[in-house]
Amino acid sequence: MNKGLISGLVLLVIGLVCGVLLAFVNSLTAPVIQENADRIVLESLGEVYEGASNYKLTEVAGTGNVVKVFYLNDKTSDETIAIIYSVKAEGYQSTVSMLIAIEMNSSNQYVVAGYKVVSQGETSGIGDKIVGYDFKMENEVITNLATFDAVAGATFSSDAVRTCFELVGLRVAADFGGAQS
Amino acid sequence: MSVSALISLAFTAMIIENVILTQFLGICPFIGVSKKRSSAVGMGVAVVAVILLAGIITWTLYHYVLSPLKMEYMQTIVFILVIAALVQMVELIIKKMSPTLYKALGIYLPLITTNCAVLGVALLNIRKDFGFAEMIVYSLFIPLGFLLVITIFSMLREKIEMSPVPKAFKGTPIALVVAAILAMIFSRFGGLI
Amino acid sequence: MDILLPALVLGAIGFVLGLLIFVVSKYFHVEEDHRIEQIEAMLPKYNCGACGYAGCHDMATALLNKECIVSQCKPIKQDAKVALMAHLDQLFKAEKEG
Amino acid sequence: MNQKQNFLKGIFKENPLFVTVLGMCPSLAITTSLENAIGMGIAVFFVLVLSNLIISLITVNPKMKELVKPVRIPVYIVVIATLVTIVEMVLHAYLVDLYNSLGVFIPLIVVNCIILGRAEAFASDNKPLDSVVDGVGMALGYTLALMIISFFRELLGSGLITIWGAKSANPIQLNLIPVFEFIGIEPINMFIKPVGAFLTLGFILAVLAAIANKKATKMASEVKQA
Repeated sequence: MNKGLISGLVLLVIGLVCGVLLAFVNSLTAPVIQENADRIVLESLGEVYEGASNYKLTEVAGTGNVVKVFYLNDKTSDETIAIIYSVKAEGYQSTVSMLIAIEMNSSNQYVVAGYKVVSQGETSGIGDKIVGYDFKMENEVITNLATFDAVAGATFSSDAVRTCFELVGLRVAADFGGAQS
Repeated sequence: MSVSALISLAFTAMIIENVILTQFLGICPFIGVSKKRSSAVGMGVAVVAVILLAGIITWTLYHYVLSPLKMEYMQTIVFILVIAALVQMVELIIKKMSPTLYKALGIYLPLITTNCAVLGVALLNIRKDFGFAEMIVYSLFIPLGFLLVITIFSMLREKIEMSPVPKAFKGTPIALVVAAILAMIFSRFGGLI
Repeated sequence: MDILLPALVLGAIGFVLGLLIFVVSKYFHVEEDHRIEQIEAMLPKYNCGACGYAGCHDMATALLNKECIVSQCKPIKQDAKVALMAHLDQLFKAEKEG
Repeated sequence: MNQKQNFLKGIFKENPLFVTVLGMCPSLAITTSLENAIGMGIAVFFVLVLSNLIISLITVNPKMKELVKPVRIPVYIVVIATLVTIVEMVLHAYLVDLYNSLGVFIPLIVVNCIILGRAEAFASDNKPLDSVVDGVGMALGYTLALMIISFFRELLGSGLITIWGAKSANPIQLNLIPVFEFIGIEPINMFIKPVGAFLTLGFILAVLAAIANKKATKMASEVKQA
């Protein structure tokens, strides 16, 4: 038989055996890895939505400035309890990233359950005040930005935060509807 | 990604996160093939060519074959196979096509399969979630950093060869001490960005 | 299916690469001094570069040209070292006589 | 060579890191703490012993050896890469902290010259049992070398060696900060940084060379007297 064919076949056999072995080990470890990763995400999500770790997590990649959408579903009924958005917007000199948690209240309105500025590189002492600042949005209906309270003297940085809320407001109804169907 | 971000990535890849001095990839050829300046430069250029080529191929393979098939976990084995085969083929082809190019560059190719910088950059491209443009910049400037440092290092070693070094430090130990001093210098560049 | 597909892909990659290397090595083969090949076969073939040469092939060439000594190879085993030295002695002797 | 010599040569006479100076990249990068060094050692141990076993099993049959010969390096690489990927997945699943701190250096075990080197230089010419013993010796020698380097780096760099459970309530620690305070100096942060990696390995190699030189001169003088 041709020598080249033999070397090819030897590699083929080794490849087959190793492939089976790898796929087998992967099928054992992949769920554990996924669970660990979910736990870490849920822990950090817990900062904007209390009790996040009690729910089942589904991660969906977002579009445009909405980076990721985390659905928190009830473990048994699979009903969407809350959605946490990871959004970003351009600030004065950097990109501001935020986590915003939304849940539905008893009168079927979408309210802000919590929010947090995750990362920013705004001017220190002025723009970076947006971290931990109370924008008066907690428990407000997401589409109602009338109560939004900007940081005095940091217009651009505050606008970035405002844009984040607006982005979420635009799509939240569709996301809740979409997740349930 | 904007142009300015790409430029800062290039600078970071080449100087601040220098492969050898801060990431410790490719130490073996760094210590081994730096005794003569000519061979150090030849090695460096070969590394640039191979890392760029391997980076492009493995990135494409990952995003268009492995990822759609949900076989991300097999990246290590596929990457090393492709790189090893690629390098061997390039070596054979150069040897036949252009003996001059083989003398200058080709003879350094066998060392590259055991150079962890090649596989390292291919894996880092994936781990850092790079897009195409970022991947190209990273895979070009990381080995350029290698070329820069190995050239400086080989010049220093040529001088050390002629200096009175304590007997116990002759060879690899003094080379490592010199590398430590170089690392100290390069660590200061971090303040520039 | 989840297990079969990876195995097939990996097997196929191995098969193609194996064939490719064989074909390339056949069509791009360069005739070389067979003495270099003999010496290279006696080196450890780690291609580690610790000797300062670009791989074992390069060191084999240098050994034949009397540019370096066997001890420069760091990972070589003691008995292999002795065998290689003897082999080199023979080669050089043959060269002198011939 | 008997089994004991075969085992011990990996630790002393042919120590892969200190004597043959192979596998330097991970040994500089991950020796920032003793815990990492032990973790890396375990990973290398697993890969090296199994790869030696599998490769010697493949080549123990002369017919198979002949068949594999033209493509033996790719075959070795596939075997090693498979083992490394298995180790990577297991660590990722069950020891996430260690997985994160070793980072890209776990998959890079594939290109560690020690493993391919032992496959080519030992396992391919020897019986399975001998190869396993060789693998155990080499892996232990490598782990020992990593531990020595990281011991000095962590000791000088932070003055506090944490072996296990940095986050738990009562980790196993060796606290030497009082000693530093007694002498009146701070721990030298530089040793945790890349600088310290090169410096520590350089000095350890120099000390070993000095010992070897001394032995050589002693032997030479003994020969003279006799």
